[in-house]
Amino acid sequence: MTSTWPLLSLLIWLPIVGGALVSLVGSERATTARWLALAVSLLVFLVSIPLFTGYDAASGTLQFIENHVWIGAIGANYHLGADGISIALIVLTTFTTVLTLLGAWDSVHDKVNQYLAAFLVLEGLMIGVFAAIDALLFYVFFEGMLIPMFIIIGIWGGPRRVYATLKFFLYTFFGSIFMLVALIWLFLQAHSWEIADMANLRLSATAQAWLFFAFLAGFAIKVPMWPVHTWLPDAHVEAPTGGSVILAAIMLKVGGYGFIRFSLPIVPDACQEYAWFIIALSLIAVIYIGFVALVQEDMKKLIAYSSVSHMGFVTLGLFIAMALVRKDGNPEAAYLGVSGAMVQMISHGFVSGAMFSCVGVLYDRVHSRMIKDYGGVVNTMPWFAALWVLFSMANCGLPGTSGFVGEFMVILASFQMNAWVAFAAAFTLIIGAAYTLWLVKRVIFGSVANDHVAHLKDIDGREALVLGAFAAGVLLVGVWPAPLTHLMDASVKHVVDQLMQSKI
Amino acid sequence: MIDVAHLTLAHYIGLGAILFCISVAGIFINRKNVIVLLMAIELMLLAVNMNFVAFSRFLGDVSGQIFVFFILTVAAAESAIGLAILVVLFRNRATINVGELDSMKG
Amino acid sequence: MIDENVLLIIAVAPLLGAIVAGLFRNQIGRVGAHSITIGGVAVSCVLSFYVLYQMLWDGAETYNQDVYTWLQVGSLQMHIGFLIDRLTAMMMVVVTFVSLMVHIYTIGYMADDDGYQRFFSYIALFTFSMLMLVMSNNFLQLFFGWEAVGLVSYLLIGFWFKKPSAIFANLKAFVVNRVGDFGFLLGIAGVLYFFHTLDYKTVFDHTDILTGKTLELFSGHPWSAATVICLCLFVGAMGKSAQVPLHVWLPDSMEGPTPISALIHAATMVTAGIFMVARMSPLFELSDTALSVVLVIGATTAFFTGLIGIVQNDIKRVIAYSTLSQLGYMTAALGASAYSAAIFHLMTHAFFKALLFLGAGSVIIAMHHEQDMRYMGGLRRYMPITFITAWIGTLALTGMPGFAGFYSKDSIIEAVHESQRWGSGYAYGCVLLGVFVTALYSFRLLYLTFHGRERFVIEHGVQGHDDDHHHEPGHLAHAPHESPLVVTLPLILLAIPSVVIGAIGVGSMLHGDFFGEAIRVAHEGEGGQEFGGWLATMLEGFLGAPFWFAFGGFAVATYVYLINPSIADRIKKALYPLWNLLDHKYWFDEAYQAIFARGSLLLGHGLWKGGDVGVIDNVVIDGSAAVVGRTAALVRQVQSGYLYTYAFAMILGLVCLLGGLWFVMHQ
Amino acid sequence: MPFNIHDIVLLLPEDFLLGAVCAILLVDLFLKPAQRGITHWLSVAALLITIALILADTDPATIAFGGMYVHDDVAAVLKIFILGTTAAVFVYARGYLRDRGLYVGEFYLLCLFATLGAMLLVSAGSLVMVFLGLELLTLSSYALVALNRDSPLSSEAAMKYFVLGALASGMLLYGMSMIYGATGTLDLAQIQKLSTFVAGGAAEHQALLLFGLVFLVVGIGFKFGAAPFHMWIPDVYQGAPTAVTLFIGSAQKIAAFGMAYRLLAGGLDGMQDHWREMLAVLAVASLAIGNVVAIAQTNLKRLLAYSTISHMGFLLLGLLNGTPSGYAAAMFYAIAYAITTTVAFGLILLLSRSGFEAEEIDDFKGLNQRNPWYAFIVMLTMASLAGVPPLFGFFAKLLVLKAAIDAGMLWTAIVAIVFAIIGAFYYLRVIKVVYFDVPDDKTALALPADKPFRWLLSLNGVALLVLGLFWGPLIGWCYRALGL
Amino acid sequence: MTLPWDLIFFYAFAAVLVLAALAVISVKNSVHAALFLVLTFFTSAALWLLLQAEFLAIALVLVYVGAVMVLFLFVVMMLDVNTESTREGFIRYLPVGLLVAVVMLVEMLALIGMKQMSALAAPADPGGTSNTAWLGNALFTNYLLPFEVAAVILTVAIIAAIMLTLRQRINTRKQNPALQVAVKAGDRVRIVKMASAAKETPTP
Repeated sequence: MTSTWPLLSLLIWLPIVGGALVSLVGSERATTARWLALAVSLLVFLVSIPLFTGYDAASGTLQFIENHVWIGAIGANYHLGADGISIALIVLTTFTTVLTLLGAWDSVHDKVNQYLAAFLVLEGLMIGVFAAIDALLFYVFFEGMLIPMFIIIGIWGGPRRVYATLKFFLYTFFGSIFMLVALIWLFLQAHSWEIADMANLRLSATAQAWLFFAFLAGFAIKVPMWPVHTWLPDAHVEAPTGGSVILAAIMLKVGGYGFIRFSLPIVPDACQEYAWFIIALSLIAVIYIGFVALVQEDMKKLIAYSSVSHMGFVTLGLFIAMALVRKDGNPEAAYLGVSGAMVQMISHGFVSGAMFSCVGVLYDRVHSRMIKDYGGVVNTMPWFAALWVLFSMANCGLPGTSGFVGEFMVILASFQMNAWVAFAAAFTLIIGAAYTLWLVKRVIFGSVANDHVAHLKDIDGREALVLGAFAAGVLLVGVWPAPLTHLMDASVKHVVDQLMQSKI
Repeated sequence: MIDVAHLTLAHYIGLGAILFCISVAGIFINRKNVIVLLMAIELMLLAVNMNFVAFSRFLGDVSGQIFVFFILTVAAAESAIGLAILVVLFRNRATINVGELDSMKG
Repeated sequence: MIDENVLLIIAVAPLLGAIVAGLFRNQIGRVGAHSITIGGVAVSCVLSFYVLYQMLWDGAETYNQDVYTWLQVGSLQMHIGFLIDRLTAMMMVVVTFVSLMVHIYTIGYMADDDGYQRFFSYIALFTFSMLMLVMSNNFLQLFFGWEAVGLVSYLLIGFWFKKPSAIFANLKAFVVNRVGDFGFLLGIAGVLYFFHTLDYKTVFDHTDILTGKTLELFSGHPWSAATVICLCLFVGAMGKSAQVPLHVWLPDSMEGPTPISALIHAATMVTAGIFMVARMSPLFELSDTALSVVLVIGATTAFFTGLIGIVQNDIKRVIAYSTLSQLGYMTAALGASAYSAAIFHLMTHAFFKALLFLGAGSVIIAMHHEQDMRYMGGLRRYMPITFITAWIGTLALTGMPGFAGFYSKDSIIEAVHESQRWGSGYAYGCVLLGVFVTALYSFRLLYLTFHGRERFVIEHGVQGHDDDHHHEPGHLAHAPHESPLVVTLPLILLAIPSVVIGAIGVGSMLHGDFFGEAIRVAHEGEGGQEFGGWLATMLEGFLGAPFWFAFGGFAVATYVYLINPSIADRIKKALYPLWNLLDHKYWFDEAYQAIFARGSLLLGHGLWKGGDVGVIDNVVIDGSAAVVGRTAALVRQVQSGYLYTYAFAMILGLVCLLGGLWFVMHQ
Repeated sequence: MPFNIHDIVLLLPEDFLLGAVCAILLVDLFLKPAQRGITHWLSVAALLITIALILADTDPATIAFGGMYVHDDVAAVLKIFILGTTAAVFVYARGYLRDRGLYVGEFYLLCLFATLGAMLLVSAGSLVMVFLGLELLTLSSYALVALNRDSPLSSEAAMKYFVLGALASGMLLYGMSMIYGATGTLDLAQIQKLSTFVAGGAAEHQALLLFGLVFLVVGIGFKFGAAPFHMWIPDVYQGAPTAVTLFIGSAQKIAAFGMAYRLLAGGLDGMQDHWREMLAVLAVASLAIGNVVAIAQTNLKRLLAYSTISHMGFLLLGLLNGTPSGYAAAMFYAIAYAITTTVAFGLILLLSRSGFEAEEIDDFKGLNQRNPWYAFIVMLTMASLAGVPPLFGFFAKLLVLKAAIDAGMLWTAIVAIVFAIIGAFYYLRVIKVVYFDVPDDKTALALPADKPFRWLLSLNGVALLVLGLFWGPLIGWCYRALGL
Repeated sequence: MTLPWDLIFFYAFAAVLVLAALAVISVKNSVHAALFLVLTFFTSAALWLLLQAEFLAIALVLVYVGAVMVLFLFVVMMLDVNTESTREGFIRYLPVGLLVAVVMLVEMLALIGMKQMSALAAPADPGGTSNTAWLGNALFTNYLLPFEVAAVILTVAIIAAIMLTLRQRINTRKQNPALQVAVKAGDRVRIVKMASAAKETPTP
């Protein structure tokens, strides 16, 4: 593209190499490792900015292309490229990683270098997922992410970490391996690993159905959709703060991104055929999980469930679009749905990341995630309380915060398909407010509950910086989402237009 | 219908098959000492040899009998090693009863 | 011509105040906080008057411009922008003026509260949100303001976050409001669906699109699209304007500081619903069904919530219920297509209800935060200004001819009376009886508070009157006294409009073409008899039924609570079932608590333990793992360690392969 | 036909190795135990030189000794890796053997003879050569398993291995006799011609050939250790000295592939439709049994044994594709597996000290805290075995799955991945033990003295990652070997 | 017509062969089993003679009966395995074993396709020359490589057998003839010269 630098490769390999270096620092020189890791992540973030600025949003095409032969024998290429959708997610990744490293600055004391290295490697792999446009390459990154996360949860996690991390790994492995078979099959049809070539295939209805469910297995678990979500609460509860943040803020997005990149373009007819199914699951996620979140006693678990509920909007938006574009021939609303889903992903990245960071702030002080151990935090941590309330409001979709935008768009879009779907989706306004604000009431408000809370120190500069940055993101997207949607608009159009014509 | 009136290939192959089955049965129904297993193996090789010789004769091709030659050689070597292992086993376990060789299982 | 910058300043000035007072609370201190916020609000108040002036006298035409594009997807654009017509201008004035009053008042009221700066930043923020709401030129921004004021109300009800009741009330308020917003959002979605835009002007100019359009919500039963949309929107209004059955949050919201009750829960925010429906009049006019619903609900609220006010003892709660009832009146007016009347009442009510609340607040200060009227009485000697202003407010509220309330309420009753809609008969009965009830509880309040003998004890020599919650009820550290100027000044300033605004406004607003295009009515059936000036109307008022109903209320109240107080208890005993019903507010709270709150908790628990943990995790996930493990334990038995087993396995394999081959060959 | 001298040249690697072995045999006789190092390095050198010879020779694909010996690229590639892994085995085994008084010349001699057998096997052009090569390989292996003469386990394992192995080779021979009877020749090339011809013919002509084929498949299955002919694997892996297990587990699998390639792809190409079905059955059985039973294991060697069984299932998936690309996939898989498993057993050797076999999984507890680097290698190995990208093992799996799906046997692929998920569990369990558990004894890991071992192991472990990222050349090599 | 002697001989030897084989796997005493195995080999050698495979017949007898079976017997004798307590379960597993064996036999016979085999008659005199020459020619031309390999295999067998069984015992007393030859008288006897005691001479 315009830039002569291989930006995407840089973004992928810089953190991985950095991670290797950090791990070499050695576990006894923790501070050095921290600064080095922070420096690397900052550098990566800076490198990712040209992506944002240099991207020509008017044409929604893939840009910053890099294409080298990888494995000639089976026609796999090292083929990178990014359109508005990926760029948004990549920048989110780099941004969040910086904040994560900063936020978990001294929450970990054991084998710090390995911890930070794992994070940096993870970052590189996630960027790779968003940048790869060669299916095999995508899959490699997609699966590769599991190992660092597995380690992060397993080593630095809570008491039931082993169960949680094994569950996480096997669950995701289970889904993605079916996707692998689908990809191989597609490769044998298309004789190429290029996603684009796969999208150009003509596929029979049955073939599409099989592929659809294979992809579904892969991505639904990542998102995660009901009923394959149960790994998420465990993983979140046991993971260290940083792990939870990355997991919620970015790794879940991979699922939604996968739907956009694979399911929609490659098997549109099957997507349309089974849109009702996904929509149903999404609505169940929104409502069912909302109720489940209501009764959680563990803050992290509550937020985890709310993540599931919010990600329900992503899948809802995508497949609403699917249903709209074919049945009603209403592309306008389809754009709304898809970009709604995208905005929801970005926003959820900020909000859930912020919420988990908040929990981390409390956990570092009190070493408990149980709601009952808190109460009246506002008395001792007013600034923290203010931010917490802000993020909670974003979490229950208050206008002016990013949480509102995505849900708003998706609900508007879904009404165009069916008023009842919108009705069910909009139910989140109530249930979401209920569980979030009840949490606020029990944790933040009230008079000081116990002397743990009484001795709390308000957030220091570092934490203020992290949470402040999240807050800035939340508010910016909430008050003026236009730049974000503009970035993705053309690409979204591109995606939706692909759905128009049948593949059969 | 099989012609039993004249000595044909079928007779030898059938015999080989019978021998083979006997040896196989010998290997897995016998609970006696390992030596008998080794003997059963020799029987099996004998069955194979029977086949080769017969085929070689009836096809009028030499290579079958050559093969038998090699089989005999190898069989000798094999039984030598087998018996050596047997001796070692007996030194260690003071038994060569098949039913007692189960220290590794599962 | 209205300048965009003026509007921007109007909107942003309070926001700036709020941000500064909020983020730099410690740096700028108390004085800084209140001066900057008051400054901001004052600016926007003045400018609002200027805008109104331009509208009315400079004949500036309607202003409708976008500020910036909030979102663009495909060809759909959503903007942030201003639509300034006379309706908006009037609302702006009301909001900023009352807000200003409350700001000033707060200096005194919150004088000894350590959340001083926070409070100011909140109410300034509220002013901003409310302005955004009323100035919006599209549904999106309306929803923005809508939720924003909800947020501030949430924060302010829970302002004293140590009070369990307060933080319960604010949660309740927010969630109940969310129920309304739920409908509202669906309404907006419907609008977008049919009009493909959220811009007021475009929508209102093409309302004919909706005619004949139907939505088949239940297969086979097509509903008129207009009805569906309007009902959805109205659900939102019910939430904000606390109409039955979503009214339960408003009384509890009195847990917040009194200035809030005055500003948010009486004058401005709660009337957002009324404003919205009036704004949407072009849509509502398309659906008689919707309007009938509005009418009935409004009337119901007007009467039945008023009844509750009679039995309340907390001075603020009485006023709260009166607010509910008045909101009911406005809603009923909307239902009767008397939008202008509704807005008119909204304005007058804003003034006198704010006045009443602030008065009550001043009483509460005097009584050291004692709110129970049973421990008051005879305060007129201690605090004359409050006393007088309270009377003015009460007269205005009860709609005594001449006072502000009279014109507005009278016209509402008139409109309902003349309405031909389904349910108008019932509605008329309700609003008429409502007048009686209003008078009854208003004067009861007045008598119990300011008249009669003193029912409180004054203990001398007890220090620290700032936190006297530790006293048993009715015991004061020292004698009550009139509040400082910062408190009384707003009372006076609000008392003036409470008297005159009706007379001033009635002409133009009700019978003139004040609102112009802002409010559209399908068939002009309103204000039947020709208008003969405010004096004439007032004199006619003395002959009208409403007046006599009001007078009846006044008389009963005077007898029961002033002349012969002992009778009150006897009445209570006589009508115990009724009293009990009212005392429990028709058991709304209990029912909601039992059904929705506890129900959803039970449901959540069931789904969690039963669904997630029970089925998905234990059965499917761990279950399958267990099955694999058991299989493994079983299969490894085959590896018996015996040579003959191994040999046997091999032979078996061979036999099976041979059998398979045999099978294949004999196909 | 009389042989010409050029045949010797074609066999130069084998000739050299044989000569070297004989030399070492003699040299070793006159060495004191203290000087055993000489034998060690001589053996390694012999292997490396042989590799060099193979790389050096540029002769085109041809046959020697009247078709007894096939000289082609497949053979060359397989030999190189057989020799390479064997060399690695020597380097890894040294310390272990020394600690246990097994540091004797016979170990090297037998390994070298076995290697020679493997080389002859993979380039066998006749049933006779297949048989002899196989026997040379297995007879040496029997003896190697019994190497530790004073260990009851070792000798018991040897006995089981011997009896079952003899049984298997008996069946193989029976099958060969039938093939011979059907075709009248032992030469694989001619058999291929005839089999393709017969395959076209009527059923009764095929009968004998198919009948023989079944026995051949059994023999091959045994060599691979594919279920239900896998029973010897766990016991032998556990009972044999770890060094020997390493040899049997790595190099011999490549040889097994060579054997299967020669017999099935070479000889009985015409019977493809039938042996593909059979292999599919074996593959599925192996995947199921290997992965499921491995979960119940606590002994790491046994666990790896069962994992071997499952991996052989995968390998067969590639084989049953029946086209050159499928063979290439299987070949790649065999090589990848050999390299990976070498690391795995190398790690066991690394941790086992004199008097302490690091066989139990729990012996790896908290390795990360004692030595992060080797913990990292353990992770790489296990992840590679589990088939997690971007590691070597994943791409091997990818290729065989592709081959299976390409062959229209999607169902086998599905079965394979389902069991791969189960399989992932026990590999993760090892990683879990290494990373998440606390070591029983906090003492720092006592590393073996010899640097070559540590360097090679590190290299070998990192190779799993590097080859995972840049596996193009290797697969390209395999493809070229099969003329793609 | 003359009797089909070859057929008669075949059936006779085959019968003995099968019975002996059955005996091998079923008799109690392993020495007896070994002897039955010898019988088996003899009879099969006879059968091969019927097939005019003289060389192999003789080789069989020499290699097996002469070498292998002696080795067997030697080992049997060396480890005097107690013959009782080794038959438990034999009867119990017999039925299933027989069943599988018979099933296998049936399958094999069915699959081999006896028909077209019985059609095939033996050619008169393969190779033209004597069987041994016939073999020898093939063995040292075409089958040279296998021949060498066979040699290697035998080497391996030797190495393995020795490695496994040979143990050098400590504190065994063995003579070293080389030293015995190299001994010199001086090593055995040492002649010690001693100065004789000096006698005192008396003075007169």
